[in-house]
Amino acid sequence: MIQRTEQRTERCVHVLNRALHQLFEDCPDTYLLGEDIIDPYGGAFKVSHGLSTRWPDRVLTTPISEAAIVGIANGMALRGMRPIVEIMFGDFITLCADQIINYAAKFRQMYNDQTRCPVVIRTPMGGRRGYGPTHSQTMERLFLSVSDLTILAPSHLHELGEALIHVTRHGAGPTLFVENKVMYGEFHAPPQAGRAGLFSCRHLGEAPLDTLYLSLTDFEYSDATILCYGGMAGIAMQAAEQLLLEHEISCELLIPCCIKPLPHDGFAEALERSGRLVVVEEGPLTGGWGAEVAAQVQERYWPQLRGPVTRVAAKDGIIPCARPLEDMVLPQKEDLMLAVIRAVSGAKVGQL
Amino acid sequence: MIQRTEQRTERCVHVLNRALHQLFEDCPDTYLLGEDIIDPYGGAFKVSHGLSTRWPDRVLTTPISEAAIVGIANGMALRGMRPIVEIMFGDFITLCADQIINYAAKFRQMYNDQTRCPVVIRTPMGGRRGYGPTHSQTMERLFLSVSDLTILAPSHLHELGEALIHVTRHGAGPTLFVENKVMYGEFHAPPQAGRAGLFSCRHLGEAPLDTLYLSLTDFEYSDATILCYGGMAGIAMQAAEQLLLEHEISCELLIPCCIKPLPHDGFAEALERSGRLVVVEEGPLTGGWGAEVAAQVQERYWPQLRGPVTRVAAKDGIIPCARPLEDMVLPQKEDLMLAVIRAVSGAKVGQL
Amino acid sequence: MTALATIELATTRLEQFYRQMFLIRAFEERVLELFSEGQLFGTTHAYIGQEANAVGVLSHLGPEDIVFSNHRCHGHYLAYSDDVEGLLAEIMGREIGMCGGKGGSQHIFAGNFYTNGVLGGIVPCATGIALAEKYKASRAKVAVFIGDGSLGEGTIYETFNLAALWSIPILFVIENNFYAQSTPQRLQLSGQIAARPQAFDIETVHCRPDSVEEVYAVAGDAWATIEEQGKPFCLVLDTYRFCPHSKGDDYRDVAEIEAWRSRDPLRRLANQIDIDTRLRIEEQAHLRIAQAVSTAQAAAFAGARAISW
Amino acid sequence: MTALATIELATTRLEQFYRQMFLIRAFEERVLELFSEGQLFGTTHAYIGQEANAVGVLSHLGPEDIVFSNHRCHGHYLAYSDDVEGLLAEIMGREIGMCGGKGGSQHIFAGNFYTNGVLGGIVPCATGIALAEKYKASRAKVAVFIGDGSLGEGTIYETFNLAALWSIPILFVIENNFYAQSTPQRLQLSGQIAARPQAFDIETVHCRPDSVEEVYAVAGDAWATIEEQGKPFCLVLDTYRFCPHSKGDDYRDVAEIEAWRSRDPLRRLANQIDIDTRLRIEEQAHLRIAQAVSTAQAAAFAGARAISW
Ligand SMILES: Cc1ncc(C[n+]2csc(CCOP(=O)(O)OP(=O)(O)O)c2C)c(N)n1
Ligand SMILES: Cc1ncc(C[n+]2csc(CCOP(=O)(O)OP(=O)(O)O)c2C)c(N)n1
Ligand SMILES: [Mg+2]
Ligand SMILES: [Mg+2]
Repeated sequence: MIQRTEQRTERCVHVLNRALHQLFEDCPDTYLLGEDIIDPYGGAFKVSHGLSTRWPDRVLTTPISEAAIVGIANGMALRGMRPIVEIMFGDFITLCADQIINYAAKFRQMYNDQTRCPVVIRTPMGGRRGYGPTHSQTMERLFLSVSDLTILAPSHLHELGEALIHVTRHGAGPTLFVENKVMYGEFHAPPQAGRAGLFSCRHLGEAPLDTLYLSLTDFEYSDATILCYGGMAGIAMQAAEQLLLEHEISCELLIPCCIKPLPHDGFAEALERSGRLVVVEEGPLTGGWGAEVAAQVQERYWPQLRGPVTRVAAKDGIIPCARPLEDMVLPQKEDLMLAVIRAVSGAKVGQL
Repeated sequence: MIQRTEQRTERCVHVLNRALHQLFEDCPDTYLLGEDIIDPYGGAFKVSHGLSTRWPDRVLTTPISEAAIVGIANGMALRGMRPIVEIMFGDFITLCADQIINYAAKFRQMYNDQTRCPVVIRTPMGGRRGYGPTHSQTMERLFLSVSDLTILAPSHLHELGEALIHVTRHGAGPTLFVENKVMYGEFHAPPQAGRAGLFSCRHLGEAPLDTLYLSLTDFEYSDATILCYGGMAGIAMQAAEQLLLEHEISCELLIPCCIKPLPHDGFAEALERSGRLVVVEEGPLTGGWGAEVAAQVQERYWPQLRGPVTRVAAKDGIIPCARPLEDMVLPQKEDLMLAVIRAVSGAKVGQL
Repeated sequence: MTALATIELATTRLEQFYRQMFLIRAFEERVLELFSEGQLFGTTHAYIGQEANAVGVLSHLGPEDIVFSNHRCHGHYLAYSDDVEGLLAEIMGREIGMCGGKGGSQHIFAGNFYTNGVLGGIVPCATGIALAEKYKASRAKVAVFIGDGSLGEGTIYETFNLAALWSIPILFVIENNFYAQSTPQRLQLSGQIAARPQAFDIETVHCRPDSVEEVYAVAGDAWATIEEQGKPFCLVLDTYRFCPHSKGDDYRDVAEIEAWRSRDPLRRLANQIDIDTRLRIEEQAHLRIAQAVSTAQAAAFAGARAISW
Repeated sequence: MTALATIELATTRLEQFYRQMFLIRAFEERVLELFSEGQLFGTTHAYIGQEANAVGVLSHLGPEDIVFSNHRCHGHYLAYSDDVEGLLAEIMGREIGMCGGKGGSQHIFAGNFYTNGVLGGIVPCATGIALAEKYKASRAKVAVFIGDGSLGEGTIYETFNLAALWSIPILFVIENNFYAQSTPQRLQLSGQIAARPQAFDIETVHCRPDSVEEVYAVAGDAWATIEEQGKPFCLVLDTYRFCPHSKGDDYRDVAEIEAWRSRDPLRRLANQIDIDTRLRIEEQAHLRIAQAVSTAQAAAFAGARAISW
């Protein structure tokens, strides 16, 4: 396979951990609440490691009470603090749905813009670790329709630590900060001097929540645009490389850090060039992020489109424990490649 | 205005009430659980009126414990019963999200198809009653991505009582049964002899969960297809009538009873004729039902489409209490008419 | 302080209590009338009969102190803020309402006063507020009002556990009016209310006060204990609402209602106050409410101008 | 029954207990080994040290009785079903697992045995099952296993309230092993555990059994009370796990672990059983497990064929 050039110095989990340390140092109003987050354990995925040793009063390890923890953080945020909640697995965010939807995300508007509730909820999402149906889900899709809630889901290419710091310090409302589980272990690979591996890279929108725009052909030619986020970024890059090498199909990638509200940065240019969009996400197909993306894109960029927006996602249904089953359910590089090939050749599903 | 011809004999709330009585009579495994559902009160919206007097042991009025009630009903359903839960306001379904998503909708698949959890969750949704930000929402959109969950949201034109009976007796998995609040007070107006008011009507798919296909021009001509459900059906019919009379725009309506999984009945024919789809829903625009509809439709019916699928929905944000504010936020007949006119004239937003 | 001064102070306080309680009662009665007259839209939950709780508990508070209330919040808000005008305009959907007509009856906010119409979830929010104030060392008092029916919500127990574990100074006020909407307590509550916070090691006092002074006294002790110990405290107050749950039907036993009415703390207090003062207070209340109604009626409906949020 | 017969029965029962407890211990140790060997994927929560609870409580049950368990479910499942083969294959992701490899370690189902890996929510589900069986008059016993840490979840209190209100015959077994993952009890639990169900009027017994016979005895009383009174019952069993929470790190005090290990009910029971019998039992267990591993290893991975659901 292709040799990658990015620096392999630090894993994403460590970047996030550093960001938390930085935040705690710089911003005395920052608190972290969550289950099993204090040292020596330092969190189920170790993101909070070392924090409680330095700031024992600001790292609150909690009972297993997802709803109350978020509620308490909401209250703190209402009073000017900058609380961060860690939900141990994203799957459990169902338990705090009421506090997110009917509390955090409603306060500002229903109180007529007289208050703010800038709570940050960090949580790992995603599968590929064999954790099974209740510990592998990609749940951010459930909150795409919640007004006033921002959803960030950085990839290993983003300045994810900066993003976390930014939103915690400056967020005007509640934020769901999605950390892909596989990404934790990946090397942090922010683009350097306009390059991300074999790709040329542009930064669109404002850092650190910028969208990354990647091309293998220096933004000269594009058969299809791939839109993805979080844990799918690496897979999408591999797919794009292989599509170019093996199929002579040139894809550009758009990788937003913020998935809600959906930033349109780069959409016009990319679609002007390619006329085709393939959205890929790790969550299930129906009712996913890709649905909203497809709806917006076909409505706004209709004249540019040469074919329908297509979606690549997990198969609807549970995420099974057994590895081969899990692999069949979650979207793989091959699924994305096939979708791009179909889109480019204009072939219908089943014809290829 | 136009004189309507349908029989105005029974309000929808009464139809649902009769259905529950019928169910309890015919199916001894049916139980109803919910807050304030017993006589003489008979439920906040009176849907369960009279039930507890006849079947005191099978109507379980509960404490204010939405999560536990759904959990208990899940357990009953696992053991072969046919429980129905009433959640007093759909807004509170956030509190039972975990029981719906990580329990009811997972059992069958994660237990390898060895069990079933056919629980029915009935709940009123929607605004236009001045109940404000936490009692007016349209929340079914939050569950569109939940595999194995069926969502029914009949309109006053559907055999809504039959639909409730059917899904309670024969549902293979969990069902969310959405009852629009305004619909409760509307007269039940099922099409009679192929007519629904001024519209010709066809029934597509299997009764009682059929999709209604309505035309003002006997399915001969159509400038645009309007897809809607539940409480928007009446508004869409008025819009269609007015569009024809005042703007000579002919619309066909597709009104499914089942909104998830999305039945495609009639889509091919309707889009073949009109080439344009306007989806309208009472919930907010972003991440709503219309997103999934638009994604599917543009993907599957691309060749038939003359323009993008457009969406009419509530403005993203809270539903305010004050009537004029609420009216501004929720989708009105005029919003739909404007969207159709724009779609037909190919005009961009803002140009009309 | 001389004995006379003490008596005078006490008299003034009773008058003050009466002023507040009567204002709430008259306000709620007027709101229900406005509903029947079709001047209001939506729903409302009146506080009639429970006024002594709000006044007794909140008279210990200043504007820097914090209250989180629920669906039945008008009494708490008036006892806390005396803002008849803002509240009435809000309920009437006017732009000049304290939430610009967006919140309406159950979602109000002003200063340090919060409410939400979804039961249960207010409790962790309020507790988070108290935690924030603890960290800030602001010494602000924090109270949250919980109905007996709301004790069905699990989040409350999650919060009891956390408040006790983390020694969060907050007053949980459980207003035990024996009903949750149409449901009598025996159909929705097992065991004894006080045992619940106690099971989480929260000091709890359960009483059936006959008067606002009694509420004021137990609440005073509660606030003092919180101040002293820096821990949560729970006050369970038996009470009764004389009005229907919201606007609608009321199937409670008439004799039961009458029995409670005969113990009405407002009436009891009225008898302790000299008649002239009383009439003056009542007249003033009616006048303020009437003026607030007129002002609201004259004001623009929220939404007359474009919304922005 | 003659005294001799009683003693014999007792001996047989002790042997039976030992057979079950040893099987669980050996099974869990083998599973942890398989993990270290890289033969397993995902995660697992071993029951090592807590075997007496599952065996003592569930030995009263037949196959028609119902159990709802949690993330730490292997011991409960084996005590209930003795299905070493199905469970191991499931954990190893094989098609022949009792859930076809879909559920894995924490989501298993067979017959009348259920689990779910999301804490808390199993409690209302189990209670609903018990309610259904009550309506059916099936007389099936229903048990749900809850960890002490899971008592943080509010749904459990909602359910306590409902179970007591509706007289739902169910046994809540709280396995109090003093930790929730890495968190010691003092950081996550306020008050006394037993006071919590008691606050909802649920009869509760809290004990620190030294042996499986003791668990068996208190559980027998609990089942009898449930049968007799048709109400919920709560059994709090102090216990300890000798293994890490899941596969990983364990920061508990070594002396604490050793203190509990010296009370290991399995070792205690071993000493009560004659050495030949014991060795035979242990050999058989190892053999069964080894065979189950071989069978699973030889079987197809789930997903080798197309999925259908
Ligand atoms: C989560 C939730 N469930 C149900 C309701 C509907 N509801 C509003 S008030 C009420 C009864 C509340 O009873 P209680 O807590 O005793 O307060 P009270 O009305 O007696 O003051 C109910 C069920 C709600 N607002 N929120
Ligand atoms: C809702 C939810 N929150 C968090 C977790 C993660 N988790 C799994 S086991 C566990 C600790 C459980 O402790 P306890 O209930 O005491 O059971 P034990 O592990 O001690 O047997 C946690 C936090 C979960 N599975 N579900
Ligand atoms: Mg009450
Ligand atoms: Mg434990």
